[in-house]
Amino acid sequence: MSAATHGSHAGHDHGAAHGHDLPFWRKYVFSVDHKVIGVQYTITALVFLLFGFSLMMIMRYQLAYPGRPLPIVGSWLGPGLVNADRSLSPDGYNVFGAMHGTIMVFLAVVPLVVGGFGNYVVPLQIGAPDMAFPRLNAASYWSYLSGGLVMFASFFMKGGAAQSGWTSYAPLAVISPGQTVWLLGMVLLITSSLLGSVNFIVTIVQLRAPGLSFFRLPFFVWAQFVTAFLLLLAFPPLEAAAILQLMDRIAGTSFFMPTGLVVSGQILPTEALPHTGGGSPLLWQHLFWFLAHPEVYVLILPAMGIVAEVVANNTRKPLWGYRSMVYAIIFLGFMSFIVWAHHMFMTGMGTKLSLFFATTTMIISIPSVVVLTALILSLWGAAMRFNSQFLFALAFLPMFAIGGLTGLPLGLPASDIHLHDTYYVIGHFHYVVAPGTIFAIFAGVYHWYPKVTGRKMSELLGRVHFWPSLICMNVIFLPMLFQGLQGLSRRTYDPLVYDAGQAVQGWHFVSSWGAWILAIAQIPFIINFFWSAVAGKKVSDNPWDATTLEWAAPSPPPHGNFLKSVSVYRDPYVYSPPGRPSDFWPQNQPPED
Amino acid sequence: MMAGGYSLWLPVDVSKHGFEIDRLIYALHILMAVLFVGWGIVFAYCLVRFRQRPGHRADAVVIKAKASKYAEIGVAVFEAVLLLAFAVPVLARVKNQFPSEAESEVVRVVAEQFAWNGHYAGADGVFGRTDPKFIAPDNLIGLDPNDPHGTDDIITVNELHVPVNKPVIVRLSSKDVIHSFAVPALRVKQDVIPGMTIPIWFEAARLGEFDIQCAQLCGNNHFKMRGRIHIDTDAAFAEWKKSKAPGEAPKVSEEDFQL
Amino acid sequence: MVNVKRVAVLCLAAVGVAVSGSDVLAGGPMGTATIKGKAMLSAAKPSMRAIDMGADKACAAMHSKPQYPQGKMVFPDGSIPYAFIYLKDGVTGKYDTPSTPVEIDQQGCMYRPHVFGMIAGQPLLIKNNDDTAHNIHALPKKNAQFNFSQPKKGLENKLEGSKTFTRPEVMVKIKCDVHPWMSAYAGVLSHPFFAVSGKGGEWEIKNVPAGKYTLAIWHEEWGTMEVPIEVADGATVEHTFTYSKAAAQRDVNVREVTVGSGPIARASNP
Amino acid sequence: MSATAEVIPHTVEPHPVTGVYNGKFGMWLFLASEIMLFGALFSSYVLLRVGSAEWPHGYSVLNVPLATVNTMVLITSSVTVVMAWYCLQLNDFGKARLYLLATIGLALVFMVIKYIEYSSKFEHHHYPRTNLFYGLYFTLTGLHGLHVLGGILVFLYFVGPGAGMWKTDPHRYTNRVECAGLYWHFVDLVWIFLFPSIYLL
Repeated sequence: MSAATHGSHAGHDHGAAHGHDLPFWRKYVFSVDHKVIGVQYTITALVFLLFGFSLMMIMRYQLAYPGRPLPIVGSWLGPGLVNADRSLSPDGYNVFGAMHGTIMVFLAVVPLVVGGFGNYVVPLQIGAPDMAFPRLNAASYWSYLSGGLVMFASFFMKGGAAQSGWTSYAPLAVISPGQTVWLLGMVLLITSSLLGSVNFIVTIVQLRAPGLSFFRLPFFVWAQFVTAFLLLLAFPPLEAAAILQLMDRIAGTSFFMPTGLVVSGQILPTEALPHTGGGSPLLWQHLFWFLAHPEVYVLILPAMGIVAEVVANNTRKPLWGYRSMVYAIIFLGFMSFIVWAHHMFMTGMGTKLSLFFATTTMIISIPSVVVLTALILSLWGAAMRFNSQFLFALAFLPMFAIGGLTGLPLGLPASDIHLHDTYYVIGHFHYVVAPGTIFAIFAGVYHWYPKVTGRKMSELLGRVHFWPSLICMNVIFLPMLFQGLQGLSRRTYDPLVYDAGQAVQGWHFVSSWGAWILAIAQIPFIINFFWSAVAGKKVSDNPWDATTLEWAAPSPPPHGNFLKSVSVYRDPYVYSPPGRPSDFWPQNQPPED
Repeated sequence: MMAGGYSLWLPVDVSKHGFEIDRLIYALHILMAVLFVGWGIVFAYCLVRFRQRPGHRADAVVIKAKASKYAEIGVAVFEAVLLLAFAVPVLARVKNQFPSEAESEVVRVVAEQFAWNGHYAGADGVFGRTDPKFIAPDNLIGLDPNDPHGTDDIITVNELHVPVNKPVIVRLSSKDVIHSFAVPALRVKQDVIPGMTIPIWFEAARLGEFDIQCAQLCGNNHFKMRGRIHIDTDAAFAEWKKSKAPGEAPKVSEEDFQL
Repeated sequence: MVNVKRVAVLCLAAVGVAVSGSDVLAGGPMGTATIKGKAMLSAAKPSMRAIDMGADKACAAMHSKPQYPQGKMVFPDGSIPYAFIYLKDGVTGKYDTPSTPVEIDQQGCMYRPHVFGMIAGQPLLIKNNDDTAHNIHALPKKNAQFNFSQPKKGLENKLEGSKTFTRPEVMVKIKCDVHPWMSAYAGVLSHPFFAVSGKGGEWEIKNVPAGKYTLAIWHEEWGTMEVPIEVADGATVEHTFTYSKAAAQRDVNVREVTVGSGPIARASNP
Repeated sequence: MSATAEVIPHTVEPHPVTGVYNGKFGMWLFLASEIMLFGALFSSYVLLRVGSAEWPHGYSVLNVPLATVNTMVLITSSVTVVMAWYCLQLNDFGKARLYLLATIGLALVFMVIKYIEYSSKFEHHHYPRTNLFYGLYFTLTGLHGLHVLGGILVFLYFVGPGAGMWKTDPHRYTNRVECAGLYWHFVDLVWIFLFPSIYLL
């Protein structure tokens, strides 16, 4: 960039690189710069997001029109995935279902909010030149990409991709094709997450700019901090579970295989399934959900962080109850480790244990209510600026509210008897992650785009993107709640088989059309994303008149981020301070200014 | 057949305990609606009132919103009430307070990919021994032909009959993977875990024929794992049992041969 | 040279005549000898029940009379159908892989045919003639497994090349996971000298070249037996296989386990 | 002089508040996740063992004397790695290198003994699939063995291609050895839990 940057970076070694005198592939491909890695994460994850969504659109055709041959894509899919008449096969449905879940959670949303936004924004927001371990950061991305490619390649391998659901319950997963590759992919993804989380925690603790105390951290950084701890401590048990299941599959151990199984009329052990038994299918579920429940908060906490940033910036006032929000998410993080078995109420656990987990589940809902209430109260007395990112952040609030509230009937074991494993569950968590987290991701993209590119995205296209997306999200997911109340089991290839399915088949039709229109509604976003990078309106370093440190760096920030060292003098969101003419007071502006 | 249905709420309930579950679901949805509308009103008011416009500046002085604290406390109290007053008693009754076996109809259900095998004890009231080595197309649960208790046992596939107004105990087990025995109309759901026998119980209050669904992904034909449960009068139930009781071994003639 | 007579295995089966593989599958050195005989059971008949198709209305609707498990069928004179008889050892010629597929029909929720022979590499044509979903799950030991669904009537899958059974294996079990009573058995050989016993337990293997062989029989319920046999050109040799209890070796792994059962999950259980 | 150290604070010198440099902090966090990994595996072990009707005593089927020797080998290697770090602090690279080589040697001895143990199990047709006990035995000791192997590679790097850093940035080199030492102690600690729970109980 400028001479100043040049000077401050003289004498780089091979690892940390100059921004300008490196070959293309070192600068943009095998870079160790957190910003390049953040962008790599974002783009890779957006591609996987689209891919995961495409799988679902194919499944939605089968659900809307059971048994009808798939138009166009039917002829692209291999014989295992479609029937002879080119309609989606039951195996194909299960493959797509399992991979949709896996891709969306592990390859799209978490990499976007943590790998993408976390990488790009956290060092900037804390005034650091980079992550604490830049090369580890790159290793994390490449491990993620390898895991993603392994998952993707599994579609083309013998036996196909995994088809036992993203939860991979044993013994089904142990005896089903495609699972070994899935497990190998998971091990790579887990490794990536672990490397990333170590890096985030060290960065946030060690590399904060002078004056940036913990309670002056932007809420987004707090969210990433808690998230990193969840990833650090919750993923290893899944890794352990993956190792054990891998052993079950390739070494023939029986960790998750009980005694006395008769699979397809064959008494185990057989040559193909040499399991002698003695294991416990529930062990897998405990290990899996010990990760996967904190994983839910990994999906939602950074999203809350993004929304908080966008809300504070566009209401032009400080967040209401910043400290209580911070305490709430720390509490949320702790509690998320002792609620996992509420996913297992129907496994026949004793009532005492059920009640323990129901109680912790009710308790964990309180901090979520605190955060949501604080965000809504932050709107009070605001001077709202309705730009695209704020629209998405605003929409996040009621959508997340529906997602959170519908969790209550599932958290109580008695009402869960009727709703467990029905479409109600699907509606519930999709309200949290689709119009919840994914809207937050969109808000983040619109918000930080000028920082990354130096240009703004089109407001008009932003609105054309927002309104149909908001409507379609509800058209897709609200009917699922009705279907669930009727008692329709999830993962049902042909809903018409059941009475419950027939009673709510119309809603499948509605949901499916909602999904396809939602896909069309993403076209303006894709155009906006690429077109604005070259033709968007050029803007200043701080186009949103924001207070946090990332806006003190040039847009795009050079290698090393800041032109001169930054210090922090105040809380993160000093907007509209009384007695000052300007309606924002950046964190790094010295008071005597 | 009512393909294209647009049902909005719970299905018919034919069990004696189901109303308690339904009541809890009602109460929860009312709570959810109250909270959502409450938030929504504040939200909508803010959107209208606090827009950016010339001459309007955000009020950075933090409002003292006692309301939020009350709301949070209210939610916590309400959840506690739901948990203790509604959820706990239902759970205790459904899961723990089993009727005595003598007063109930006991059925074994052996799940497999992709069928529900029913097993009734027959006239002697004792279940025959089972062993995988006897599994055959006419003996899907592997009933031991040498066990005298088993000779009168009734075996069904995807078809259960139970008497109305009498407690029914279902002992669930699985041959292969995890299934989930779900009867929405009876508000019954229980995962079937291989290696375990898990009993559940219910009492039907109305006659009819309803779906048994598998609620846990169990393989490629998971969707096809549909059984029917018939709730019969005592007389009809006895009649059905009699009609299903195995009689003399059938005489096979060459007419029965088809390659 | 692939010289396949356009007589499907099924046509012969329909009239209940014993089926000789060499009659329909040629393509290698053929002889003029005939081996024929019967399959009989001298032991007590097994206990048997009619198949309960209540599971699927579409299945039950296709049958006016009860269906019996084929493996347990014994005719009044003690003869048994569905035995697979083949030349186990001694065949020296090389036989072409026919391109005509073996058809497996799912009809009335039963596999037709229930027992059949084929030459390794021969295509398999699997049809669903039922108004319900079927799942075809092959459980070979030496060949590749397959497991797929045919969720509606009229679907056909042709398995060829590496997808079909490419190695000799007696027998490969095929079953439907949706209708657990449905099963079929394929005897995969490298030559066409096999037969399946039919009415009266009769079977016949034609066009056998002169030589010494081991003749073997397989039956799903009663197990396997072998006998050395020698045939001369133009001769007809007869052999009756009789299963007594002693001869039957059931190919099952005997273990004392209750089906799908384990410790009762809860102490509060009645 | 490494530039990364210039740009990124606390790569070498400790953070004034936390009192550690980045690498050490990161290593502690990594070890926390490792504790969760082995913790989950140990929990699985306990759950499976408690749920089993019968379970062989480790001492009756496994080679306890060999494992005892291995325990001593691993503990000794923990001492040598501390000595290596100590010598680096005293600026004695030659001696430190010897201690590192000793650590590698001991780790290799550990692996060789492990190999002997495994092969005798295979000779007796005891495989992971044999029963749950052997499944856990091979999985847990195998995973631990992979950790030992990883440690060997890291130490080989320090005495081999990575040794150049001693000349350019001795402080950082010392820190690296310290971090690797922390990891090595953890690997040792896991063995100290594994040994009694699998071999002796």
